[in-house]
Amino acid sequence: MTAHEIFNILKTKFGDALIETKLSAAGGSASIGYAMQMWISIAPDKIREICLFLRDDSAMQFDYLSCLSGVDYNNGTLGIVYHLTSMVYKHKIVLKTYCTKDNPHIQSVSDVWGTANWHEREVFDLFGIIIDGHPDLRRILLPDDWEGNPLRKDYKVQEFYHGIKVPY
Amino acid sequence: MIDPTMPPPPTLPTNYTAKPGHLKTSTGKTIRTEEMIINMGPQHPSTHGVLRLEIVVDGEIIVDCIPHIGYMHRCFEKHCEQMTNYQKVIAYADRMDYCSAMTNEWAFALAAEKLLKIEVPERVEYIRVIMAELQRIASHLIAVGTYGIDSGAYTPFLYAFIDREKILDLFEITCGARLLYNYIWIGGLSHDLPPNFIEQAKDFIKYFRLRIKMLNDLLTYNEIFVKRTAKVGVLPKDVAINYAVSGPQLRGSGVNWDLRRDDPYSIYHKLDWQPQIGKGEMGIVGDCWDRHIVRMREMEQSLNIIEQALAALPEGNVKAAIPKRIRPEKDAEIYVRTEASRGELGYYIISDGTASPFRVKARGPAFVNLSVLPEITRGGLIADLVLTAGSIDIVLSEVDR
Amino acid sequence: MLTEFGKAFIFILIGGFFVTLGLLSAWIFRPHRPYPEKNATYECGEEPVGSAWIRINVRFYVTALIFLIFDVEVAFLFPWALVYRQFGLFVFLEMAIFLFILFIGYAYVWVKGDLSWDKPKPQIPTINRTIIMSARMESVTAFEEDEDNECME
Amino acid sequence: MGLLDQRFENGNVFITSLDNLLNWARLSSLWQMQFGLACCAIEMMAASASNFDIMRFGVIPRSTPRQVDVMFVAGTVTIKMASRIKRLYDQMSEPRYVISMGSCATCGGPYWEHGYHVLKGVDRVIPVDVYIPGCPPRPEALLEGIMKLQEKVRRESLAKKRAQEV
Repeated sequence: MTAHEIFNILKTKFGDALIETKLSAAGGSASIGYAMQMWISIAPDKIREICLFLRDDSAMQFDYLSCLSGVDYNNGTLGIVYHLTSMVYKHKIVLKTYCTKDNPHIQSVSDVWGTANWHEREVFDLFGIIIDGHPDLRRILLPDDWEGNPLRKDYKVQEFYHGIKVPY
Repeated sequence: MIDPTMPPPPTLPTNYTAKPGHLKTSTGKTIRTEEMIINMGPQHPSTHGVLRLEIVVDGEIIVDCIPHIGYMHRCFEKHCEQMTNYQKVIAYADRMDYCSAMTNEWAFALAAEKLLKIEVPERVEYIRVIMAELQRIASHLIAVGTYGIDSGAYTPFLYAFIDREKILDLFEITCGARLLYNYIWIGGLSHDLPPNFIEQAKDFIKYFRLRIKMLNDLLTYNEIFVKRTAKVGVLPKDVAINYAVSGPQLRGSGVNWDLRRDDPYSIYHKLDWQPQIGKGEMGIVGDCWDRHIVRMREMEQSLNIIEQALAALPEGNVKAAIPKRIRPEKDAEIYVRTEASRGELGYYIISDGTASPFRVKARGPAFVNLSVLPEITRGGLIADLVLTAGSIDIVLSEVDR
Repeated sequence: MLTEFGKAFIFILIGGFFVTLGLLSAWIFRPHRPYPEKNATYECGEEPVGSAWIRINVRFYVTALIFLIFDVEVAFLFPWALVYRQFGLFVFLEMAIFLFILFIGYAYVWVKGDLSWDKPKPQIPTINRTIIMSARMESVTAFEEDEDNECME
Repeated sequence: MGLLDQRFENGNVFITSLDNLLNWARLSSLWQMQFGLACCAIEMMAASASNFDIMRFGVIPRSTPRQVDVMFVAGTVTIKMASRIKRLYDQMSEPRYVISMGSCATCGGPYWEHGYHVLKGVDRVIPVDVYIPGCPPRPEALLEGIMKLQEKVRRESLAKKRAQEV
């Protein structure tokens, strides 16, 4: 099932939730066969509902969350990109959600896919996006009392951490 | 007589309410036992690196296991954003999973090539497959060797590392390094194969086929090893899929999923090989023994792949025509995933038109495979936790990136 | 003339001498600079969590006691095993009775269940949404079934 | 109680012959702390496997810091790990030595510039005796590092002039 059909099904079912899509396959050339830049962007408070539908609908069955990555778009918006795969039908889709830097709240999908638990904790740790509904939201990679979120574009390294000089 | 000066035993920290274990005495009265929190901390012989497992233990039975990671977080993604050229990131991709550096380089190079929409010559594809499969064998040898030590047998470690040294000699004559090669570049390779590579590789294949059988007899079908690993750390099929586990751990749970065949890249479709899945021969499908036997059989498959690739190695140069300063188009983004030794290794690259990537997200298989560890060790013994963590075959710098 | 016991005594003396020599010289030469961080309990490099002073299960203690009993029993067997051949059947029967009595004790402990260590009962994880999962499982397993018979062995 | 430790101002005939004996005993049985951090740990494992066989030098991996003489810091020390390394070093029994294996442990290595979470050199936390360059250093380089440490241990003395460890 190609991204267009998935998008149409989602359009009919969740009309308003879909904000913006980029389905033109302009980027991907046939030989490389990768659907470049085909993604669907979704409102942050609807993401869990749509993911649950995508996973459990018998025609879609996106049961494999391949990769969940946080992105800082450097213009005041943060975002999470979900790369989903179906092991049954082997089709792929990319979902995106955005949130602003001063209100970084996105719904959690950790009860839809178990792997999202650690991925979302990493996004919270490195980007500072607060994931609502996450069972155990704390820093996963950095020590708990680390200042700032390193992967943001405007991150400044702290001078000392417990008396240890951090920069070179 | 209780010594009055002895301080009263401190109570457990508040977030752990001690669920009373029970022991029924002959008179029917139950004696309440408390739980102890033990750290299998960053420095531990069997955590394969700096992983800290905080275990809540009732006697020897594990009540809960909380992994703490981040002791090897080396800021890989921040480095990618600071690099002034895409080629420079490959040296860091090596160090992300140092046990199978070749497959890491290949994954990033593949992602960058697809972003730039360039094709590499046929000879490069074949050499990359040969190198990646050799690296898969070397990585599985580390996994099998250390798994032998986890279950108490020291000799398989020594045998596995002797064979691994032979593979490292092959790598050394091609790219000069033993562990981190910087060999697969975007658009081709850094060097062509040396003249004596093909014979040396063929000798290795002949030599290693017998050694796999010997390793199997030494460790895999050893009665003690089977007793210790069968029916331990069972990961059912749908839990594995829900936790997006990948690689030998997923195939060990009986899911027939291998990215080299199900999301085909490079020339794997031209070669004849079969992904190996666990069938629960010695216990339940998805136990530690299944994960181990999948790795052992995968090594045989890799030998077949190398043999076929060596036979069909075409001539040609090893560098595609790529611009000196790589600049993908603005807002191009791509997620490419490959089958590394530990599972699905994917790179999500967003480019903003300049020479340094805007955002690189590395999806490490070991990070995801480790997240399932608390689920499969509850109720088991501490000794089983050591074996289950070993069977997942984690590399901490890929877990923490 | 040294008796047998005399030889044994000299043997013990020499053994004792070497042991004390080793310990004494180590005690004299090794540096001794304690400080609080060095004396902290070692817990894999982490701050020790919780305390070891907790009420653990009583079976560890019971098993230790049972071991002690049978260890002492074996201690009695050794001298007997050296000399019973010279004293004929009576001494042999006497030891047999002694062993039998202990065997009854062993049977009692076994039946009482004090020897039964608690077996691990690993909880195999499941995904809690079974309803939807079943719809998914048929298709996935169906998908895998035809895959299985296709691949080798 | 360390009766002879640091009792004399300068060596005399009794001390120097004793030094040779003690130093020879200590340098030929340097027990290693069994823990590796990153890529250098794989090279350390390759060094302790049969091709390079680190045990010829008497270097045996031990798991607890109490029974350990030398600590190989093999790999990148991150800031989160720094306090643990300090604690492990403190819990080692005297006389103790540290070999900083690889450029990550020596000065932060390839992560020196943008590695916000990487400690730029383990000598900011614990005193280091031998530095081994390389990323990762070959097993032969590790063996040479051990030989360098053995030379250092050979020159030690019980007399007071030994630098007082802070």
